[in-house]
Amino acid sequence: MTSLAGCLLLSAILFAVGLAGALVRRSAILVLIGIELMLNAANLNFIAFWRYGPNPEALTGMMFVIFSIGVAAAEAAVGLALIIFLYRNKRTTDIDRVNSMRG
Amino acid sequence: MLGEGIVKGMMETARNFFGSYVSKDRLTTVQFPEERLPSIEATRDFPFLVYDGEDWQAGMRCVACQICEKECPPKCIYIEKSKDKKADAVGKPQFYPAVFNIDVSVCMSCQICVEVCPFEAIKMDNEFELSTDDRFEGLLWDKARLSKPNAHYQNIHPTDAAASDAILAEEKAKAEAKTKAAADPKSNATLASALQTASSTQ
Amino acid sequence: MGDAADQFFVNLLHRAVGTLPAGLRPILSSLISVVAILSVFAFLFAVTTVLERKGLGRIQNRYGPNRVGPLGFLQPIADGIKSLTKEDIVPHSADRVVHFLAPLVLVFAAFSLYAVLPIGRNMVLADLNAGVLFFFAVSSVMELTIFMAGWSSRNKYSLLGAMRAIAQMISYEVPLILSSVTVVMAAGSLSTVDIVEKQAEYTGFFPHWFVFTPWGFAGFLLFLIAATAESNRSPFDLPEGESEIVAGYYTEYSGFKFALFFLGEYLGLFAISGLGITLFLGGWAAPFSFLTWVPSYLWFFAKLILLIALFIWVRGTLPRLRMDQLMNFAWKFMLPMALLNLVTTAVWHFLAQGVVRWVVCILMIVVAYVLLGRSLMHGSRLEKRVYRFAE
Amino acid sequence: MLFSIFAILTVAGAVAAMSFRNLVHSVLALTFAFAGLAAIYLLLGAQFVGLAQILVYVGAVAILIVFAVLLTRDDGTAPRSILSSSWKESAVVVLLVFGVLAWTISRSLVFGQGGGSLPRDVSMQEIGNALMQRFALPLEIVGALLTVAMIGAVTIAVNEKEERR
Repeated sequence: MTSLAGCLLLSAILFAVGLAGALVRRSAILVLIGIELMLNAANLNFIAFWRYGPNPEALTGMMFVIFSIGVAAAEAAVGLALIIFLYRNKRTTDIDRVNSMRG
Repeated sequence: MLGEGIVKGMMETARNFFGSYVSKDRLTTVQFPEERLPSIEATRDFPFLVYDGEDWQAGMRCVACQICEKECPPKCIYIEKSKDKKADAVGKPQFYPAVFNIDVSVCMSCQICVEVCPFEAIKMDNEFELSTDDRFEGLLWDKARLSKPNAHYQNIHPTDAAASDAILAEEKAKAEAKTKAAADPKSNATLASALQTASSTQ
Repeated sequence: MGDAADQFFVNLLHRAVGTLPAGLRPILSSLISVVAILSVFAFLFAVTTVLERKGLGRIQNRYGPNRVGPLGFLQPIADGIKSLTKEDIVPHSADRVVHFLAPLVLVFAAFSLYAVLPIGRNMVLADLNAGVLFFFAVSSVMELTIFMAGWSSRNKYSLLGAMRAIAQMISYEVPLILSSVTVVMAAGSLSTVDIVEKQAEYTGFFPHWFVFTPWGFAGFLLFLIAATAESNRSPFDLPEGESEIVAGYYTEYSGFKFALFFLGEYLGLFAISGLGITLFLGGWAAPFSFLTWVPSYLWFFAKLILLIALFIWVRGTLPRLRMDQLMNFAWKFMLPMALLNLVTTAVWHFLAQGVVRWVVCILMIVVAYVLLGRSLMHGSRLEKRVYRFAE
Repeated sequence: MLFSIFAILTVAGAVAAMSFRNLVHSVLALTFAFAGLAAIYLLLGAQFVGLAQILVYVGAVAILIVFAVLLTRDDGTAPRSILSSSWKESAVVVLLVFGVLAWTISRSLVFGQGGGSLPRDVSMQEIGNALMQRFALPLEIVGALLTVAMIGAVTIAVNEKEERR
């Protein structure tokens, strides 16, 4: 059932799973993983709309995904640097225990 | 410049590679079962029992004194004394080993049995190809497997064999002199001089 | 006549597939090709293990294996039987699933690398539009399998080896890709088939291989060094440095799984050599125009075997690097050199044909090489070492 | 058909990644999900994106996360539960979000509509030309962003020594 609706449904499921991981789990690294998954769900939407959209020749959706992948790499690097910084200061990556404003 | 050393090294290994096909003396490997290095005299592997003469049972020097059995660090020697006696190399009636076993899978070739033997009966061999597919019976050597003639000993360790023969000859001479002195009390002086020479040669 | 020999296997495949019902043809055609690639390169792996041991032996003035079969060439069969009959030991606290998956995924990834390598004219499994990208994407999966192996073994040495391997492979992936990008720029295509066809032309009898240009030569050397590091071969064999960390990430592997790792490593080496041949050495193209009658796949394999021999030669010569030397070399020499090589390629592309562009490009590369080499060596004392106590 | 298989595998990988207790297992499941997504991209005719997905996510992001997992070992005093303290509220939010998304998709015009005709394969040249001409500015901006992010990541992660001084 390769269709736009199928892609959108898959993307919605992935987004929900990623959101669940980011909100429900207590590990900061898992939060980051969840965010990566949500980003991928969005990418899938772009590709699906590019593929089934009215004007696939324009390549706009595909370009957006290419840039989004590049940005995701940067995002992961910064996010993990933050997590490592957090770990250095607090000796934990548990977001429930990182609840003070002063670092 | 960067990379110079790499090129130099590569040339060196290339020279080795091709040289090994051209000049045979580069290859120091001795391809063992077909080619062998001559055994050097100092080689010592596992012990064996020396016998004199032709018959290994009659000529066995071992008198089953069991010193080696007691001294052996890994306890690989097992001896059972005989009930009867037979004449030894010197001619004195002695016990002989009814059973003499060495477990060469346990033996560590320390040579202590050789050092402690007062009868020059156990010596080190140079045999080293001992692999067998039976690790229990095949590596437990009995009296028959262990006995080798004195000629073999003279062959593999000529210097040591000569020394050991000299000791035995002297003991024999001493014993003969003793019996002679016992028969003829007047020759006590000869016995004394014989003892003196014996101690000086030792 | 030459063409018939050249296309022999292609025609054979068409003939064989032609007898089948039309619906099955594409699947069966690729299935047969996959089986052919598997068997050919697995056989090459077996031969290479013997040749490598013999070659290393000769370099060290030894014979090498010469007992099993004629001249020792049945040694791989003996080794295979041995590794198959060995006990498969999994450490008690190991992560069993990941431990089991790692070698399988590695070998699978290594084999799928061959999908985009044109091993002869019209002899490529999948002519992907982005073939070179596919190659690098799949080879990046191999890094993950190495981590899986090292982590799941629950062994200090395994984890250290895996970490070393990943650090090394990420560092050298950058110059590897950048040096390949020069070829992509020059050929104007990411498809391996197109790249080879661009090189299968001749001026007089001289081929248009990319290695015979200043940037191509520099790129080839960079590619070769980075490929050595990517396939964890000496002098970049720190991840499995047996004198330091036992056997690195496959310390806890035994029997058939170890053999799979071994296979995966060699397949990775062949694949990356094949990519080097495709990108720089003209793929299946003959070295001279008057030799084009020789079947194309023979040229590919001749080049492959020459490159493997070079790798063996290097292994027999160079000692292992230290970790800091490895990293310095990657980031302070390889990376800037690859970037400057990119610039040189662009300059080459935009200068008119003639002597001028040769001179300019050679100058650019030589100056960059000398300066970067100086700065890399700067601070390291290279005078004759004085031994205070050992003389 | 193939799409459903890959979709199921991807979702399974994602769910597994979110529910494993061991973070390294999570990352491995995540790479599986990424690979599944890459396969879906290939199915949809976006070859370049699919391969870039594998190269970046499996080859770089997953390795990065793995390094972070190994560098941040918890001290063992963490509570046994892997769920955060506010998980009930979060679960409601997640269900709400999914409900809204699913409702929107089901009510939209595209639902139940068959797949369109597959556009011809996009060649690398087209992508390259688009990147260099129409999308040159975004490309430059992404390049600048990556540089800034790299420098930022390094400065965040490396200033330990300065603090100790």
